[in-house]
Amino acid sequence: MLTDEFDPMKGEMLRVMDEEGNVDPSLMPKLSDDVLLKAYRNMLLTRMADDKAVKLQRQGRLGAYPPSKGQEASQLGPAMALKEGDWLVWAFREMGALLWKGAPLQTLYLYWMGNELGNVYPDGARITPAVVPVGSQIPHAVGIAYASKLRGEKDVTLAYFGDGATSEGEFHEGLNFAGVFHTPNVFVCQNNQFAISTRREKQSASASLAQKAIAYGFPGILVDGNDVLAMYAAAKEAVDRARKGKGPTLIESFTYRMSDHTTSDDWRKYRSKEEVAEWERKDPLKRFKAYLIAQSILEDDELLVKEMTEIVEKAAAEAEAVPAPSRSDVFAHTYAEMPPYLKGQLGGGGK
Amino acid sequence: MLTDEFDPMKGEMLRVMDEEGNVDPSLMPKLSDDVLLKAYRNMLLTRMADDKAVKLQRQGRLGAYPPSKGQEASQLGPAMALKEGDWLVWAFREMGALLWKGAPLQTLYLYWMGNELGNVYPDGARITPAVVPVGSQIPHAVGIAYASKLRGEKDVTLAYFGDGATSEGEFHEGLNFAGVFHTPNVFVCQNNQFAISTRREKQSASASLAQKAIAYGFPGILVDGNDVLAMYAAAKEAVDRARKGKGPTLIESFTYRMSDHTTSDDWRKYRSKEEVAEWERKDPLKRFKAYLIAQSILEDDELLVKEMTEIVEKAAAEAEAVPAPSRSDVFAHTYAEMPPYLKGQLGGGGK
Amino acid sequence: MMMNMVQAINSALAMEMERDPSVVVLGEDVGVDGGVFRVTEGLVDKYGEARVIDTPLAESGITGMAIGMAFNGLRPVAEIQFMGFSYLTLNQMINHAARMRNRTRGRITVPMVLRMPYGAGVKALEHHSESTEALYAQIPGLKVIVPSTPLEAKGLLTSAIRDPDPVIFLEPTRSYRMLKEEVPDGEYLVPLGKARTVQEGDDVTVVGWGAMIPLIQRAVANLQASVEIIDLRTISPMDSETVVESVKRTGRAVVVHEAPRSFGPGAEIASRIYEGAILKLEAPVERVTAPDITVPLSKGEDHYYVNEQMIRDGIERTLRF
Amino acid sequence: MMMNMVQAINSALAMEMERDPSVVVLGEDVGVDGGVFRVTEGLVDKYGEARVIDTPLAESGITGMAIGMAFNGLRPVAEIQFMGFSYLTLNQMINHAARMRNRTRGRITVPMVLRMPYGAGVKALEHHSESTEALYAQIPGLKVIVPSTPLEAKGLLTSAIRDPDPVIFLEPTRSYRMLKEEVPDGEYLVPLGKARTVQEGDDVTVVGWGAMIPLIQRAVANLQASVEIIDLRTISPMDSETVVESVKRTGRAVVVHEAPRSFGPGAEIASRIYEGAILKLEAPVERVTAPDITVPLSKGEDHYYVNEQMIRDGIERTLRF
Ligand SMILES: Cc1ncc(C[n+]2csc(CCOP(=O)(O)OP(=O)(O)O)c2C)c(N)n1
Ligand SMILES: Cc1ncc(C[n+]2csc(CCOP(=O)(O)OP(=O)(O)O)c2C)c(N)n1
Ligand SMILES: [Mg+2]
Ligand SMILES: [Mg+2]
Repeated sequence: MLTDEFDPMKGEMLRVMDEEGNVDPSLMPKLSDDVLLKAYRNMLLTRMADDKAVKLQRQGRLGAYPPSKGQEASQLGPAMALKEGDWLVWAFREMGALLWKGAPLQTLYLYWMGNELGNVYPDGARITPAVVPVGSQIPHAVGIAYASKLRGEKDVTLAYFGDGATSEGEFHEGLNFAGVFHTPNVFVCQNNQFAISTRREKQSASASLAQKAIAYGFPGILVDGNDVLAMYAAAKEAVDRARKGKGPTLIESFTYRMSDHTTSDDWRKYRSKEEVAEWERKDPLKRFKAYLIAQSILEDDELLVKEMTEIVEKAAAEAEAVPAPSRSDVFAHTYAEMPPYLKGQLGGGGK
Repeated sequence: MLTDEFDPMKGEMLRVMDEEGNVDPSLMPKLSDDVLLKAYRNMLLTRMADDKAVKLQRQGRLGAYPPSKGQEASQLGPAMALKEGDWLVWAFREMGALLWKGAPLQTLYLYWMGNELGNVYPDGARITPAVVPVGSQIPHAVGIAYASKLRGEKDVTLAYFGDGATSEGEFHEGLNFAGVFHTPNVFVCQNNQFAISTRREKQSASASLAQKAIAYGFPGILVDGNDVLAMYAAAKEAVDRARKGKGPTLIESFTYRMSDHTTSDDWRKYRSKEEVAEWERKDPLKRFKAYLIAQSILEDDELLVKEMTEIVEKAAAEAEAVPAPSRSDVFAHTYAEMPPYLKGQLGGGGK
Repeated sequence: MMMNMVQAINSALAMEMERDPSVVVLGEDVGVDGGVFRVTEGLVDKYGEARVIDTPLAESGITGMAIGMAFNGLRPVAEIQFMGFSYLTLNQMINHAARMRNRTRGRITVPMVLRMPYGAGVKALEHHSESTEALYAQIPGLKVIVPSTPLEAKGLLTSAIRDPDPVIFLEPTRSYRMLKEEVPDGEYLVPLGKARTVQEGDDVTVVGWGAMIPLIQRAVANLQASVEIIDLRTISPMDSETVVESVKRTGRAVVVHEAPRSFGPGAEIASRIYEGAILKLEAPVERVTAPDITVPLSKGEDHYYVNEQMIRDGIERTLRF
Repeated sequence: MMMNMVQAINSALAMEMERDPSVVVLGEDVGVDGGVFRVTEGLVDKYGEARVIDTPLAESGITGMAIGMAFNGLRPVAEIQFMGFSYLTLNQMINHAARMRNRTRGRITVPMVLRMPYGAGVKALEHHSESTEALYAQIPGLKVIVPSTPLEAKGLLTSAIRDPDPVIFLEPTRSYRMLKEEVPDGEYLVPLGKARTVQEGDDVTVVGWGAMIPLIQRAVANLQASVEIIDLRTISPMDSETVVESVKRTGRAVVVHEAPRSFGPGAEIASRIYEGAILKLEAPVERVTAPDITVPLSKGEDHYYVNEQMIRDGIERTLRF
């Protein structure tokens, strides 16, 4: 068990691939070349779609947007460990994970453009919508997993959240419930070192976030979040554990938010260029690409970049082509059935 | 440091005095015979005042009441470690601690009789009022301690709560804040094994509650809560640590609620007589009395019992003699200054 | 069978759990203890610990977990021990339960019930006598229901459990064991969103709900005036039509509630009456409510609670206007 | 000095921190970042990290800690990043801040301010456009204040910080940078609990607050009718006298708010107007509000927000009645 080998209380961190893309074969998870390539495609698409979203925002074509840059590996690894029937519960900075699980890029753009239809994923995708109140999705993940378990289904529920979220009461209540009910949950804390301007060190005096699992009676593991192979390996073990009925796991992904908190933020207010440059060296894409090239799984990504550019442009155009909701759209889903006075308000304009 | 010697992760528990009242001299805290005797008086008074409160409730002379029986040592030990200027933040089952800190018994009775004047303690007692919403007092304790620290005062803030409270988000948020701000706080979790009918094991999958401190970056210690000397020793160390600016401590007092949750409860619904009898053997009063007699600090407590009976009867009579609040009493303290419409309502009777 | 309200609620829960395996009950002490008011008594024996779930002590966790359960096909009925602790659920109820249907254009919904005892009258501790129904009623997407009798409780709770939307079900503590009445053993439904005319009359319309209904009945029993009593049942989405139609006939209205006056439900009801029946109104709508202060501890409670005399005074003021 | 509302609030905070060492500011990102709206910008440089406190991400913790600080002699000004996250504070605000004075018969009090941006109009994410002031206003013991201009913001916030009771201070996001006006550099106080007559008139009284005030002003600028505009400033405890006196003169009233209609503040205001001025009223009180639905994401927001035309329509309905 990786969770036995890597003890967060001793400061141990799981890493499969070093910063130059060299892999420790004893830790290398089983993954076909095809899947590895697909993973790289996902990370590249996420990076490029992210860039585009920021550009669209600057042009006033998309609202406030939280960039994923730097966290592509961190998000993708866990999603790769899921099967089709598994649930994915996200916060708001996990585009790559959603793309892997089957959410179309144009749908994600549509959400950030301010249309509720952007929360409608393909049937059976089992993805919950974006959650803005930090940490509040964590108890949902426990309830979803409880329902699966109650019906004797083998589906696992994976929940993402940030380092900041670990301070919220709902993180605590959710993880405590998961421990008590032994639900098939995997909790992934993307520790990107910041909650807006607030550094991880100011978020908690706990030496690691992974060790918080000790308070809930289940394993926690600290993982290099810029190493997609390590994130996959840790999550695969956790997902298998959950599926076998052996309870939840907390994974702390140690990563870095390379861009602003959202497009409304300016990171220069609270961190140095040197710090950011330091992390740019650890870019999860570069690292993975180096590995794939060394393994001859990838030659170069020029063509891929071109292909992704087209996908991104097409998705943006499609999202922009979706008409704004009608007046009746914004009224119709308050209740299953519209109460009489609401019908009056719908019709009445000013009243 | 006791917190180094007794590691909750290894299941270690601090105990100074065994169940027969024999003391481990290497762990015995420094306490004069006078203070030891005063401690016993307090525990006896608490026990007897508690009995009386239950009787008063049965006679309809006092409202719903949460008995302390069995937890006298657990509450008293920490309070004994406080100095006058220190703050005591309680929940609702810490009568003994309050009596030690200077709250008159008649005031406590008055509260349970349903009069807000029962929350008015002598000037400078530095006791916050009873808090019913479980766990919600914990962040207050952090704020109080922060204020002391900001002004450079050396006062420590001690907060009590139950095992059930550790599940609430406010426990988590409060302790996390205390860790981050390194406030002069001591947190005492009276683990009496139950939250109403819910057993400690169902409250959290964490092996101990003390180990939850690991999530907040400060020490936690598990203590035999029926051993007043151990509770004092652990709290003394923690209070000293806080006073020296070395941050908070979490103390788990392992004890047992020998009576009902409140007078509205019936423990026979959810636990066996055998289980309760087992814990009656461990009664903190018996144990301490055996020690005091062996040390010739106490000969017998017959006289004390008589004295305490008088104190209790007098307090009950005094509390009952306090007149019910007037209409203007219940209106006057909504705001510092009464808004005009509220004056109207005060005068208006029905309106 | 003759049942008090506790038994009637228990019966509704048992029936729905029997009928639909997706119904689960969760909360603090709802299992072997049967809940602090014994409302869930016996359910764990019949349906097991996996469906009658004793939770850790965490209201936000209970609510958030119930919401997640609802996403994944269950129909959770969550109990909050007292309304005064339900403020811990508001982030989940307002930001998620109420909005999920709209947020996903109907794809993910939250068919859950949040049950809790509410209101005063049991000489209880602080926070055990709250009547803050307006907190919930103002949130679009939530339904707020208050039963006034055992029969009503059974029928309304059954409908609430089957309702596709999140329902706050407020149980008047004072009425739990106040009276017994005949309640069908089998299935019994009362539709949500329809007020009930308890008693017809011509001179004045008195609107209330929950524990106020028997109080109003007693208050008006010996009055000369002909009083129409309406049990609102659903605070939101409110059936103001029934109220407005009645006031159009009587020309006078009194609203009675346990909550403090200002920003209480009475303000909305009064406003809808004025808006719908102003030309027929012969007097301003009277609001008979608690004053704008914190609920006092038991020794001071007589200065707080609405009583029969206050209701009669309110009626008289409107008749005399 | 010419200031926008952000600057005026910053100026009030700085002045009070300067004047009284017991004033502290706490919240998420209020330190080096200066708050997400830059309201606390520069304060940490002047007053240090111990008094301008970046907290972990936990609203209940922030509020509970502020309450504890207030017990022990500080005057905390806590920031919640957006009103949509303030529901996490309600347990602390309702069960403790609002009640501590009454609970201890005045011995322990909670002189704190809970500041937060509120209301819509910045095309923001979900939960960033809330106007749930009635949640707070219905709680006895809390004060709820909304400034409508930079000058007002400075004066009201200064009073709020000095007030002996807990104050919810709602800052209309839309007005943060909308306009600049002359605001004194030095001390400036506006008393809490007194409404302000923005413009006098004889035909109809329009009541609003916050971002609605400039909207109302624009809406009525070219009307034939003579409109009296009242800025309520304090939602609770409400100065209904000023409103009622005005309506007694004009005979007509329109209440404008961003919150959904049902159980919104407009219901209470309308009720007090009816109760105080019914015999002078020539038409029912018009409520111009958002509809009873969840705030839509930005593409749908035009179907939600109150606009100038809706205000003019409301005025016309009351004039035509
Ligand atoms: C309950 C709540 N409080 C405050 C906010 C404002 N806010 C949005 S994101 C954020 C920081 C979140 O930090 P973290 O959990 O680390 O996630 P990250 O943004 O780094 O992905 C804050 C404070 C919010 N959305 N929800
Ligand atoms: C927030 C909240 N939820 C529920 C309750 C009802 N309640 C009162 S005491 C209690 C159990 C508390 O257990 P614990 O913290 O272990 O303290 P103990 O009663 O054992 O001293 C419960 C559930 C409450 N008072 N507050
Ligand atoms: Mg982060
Ligand atoms: Mg307990």
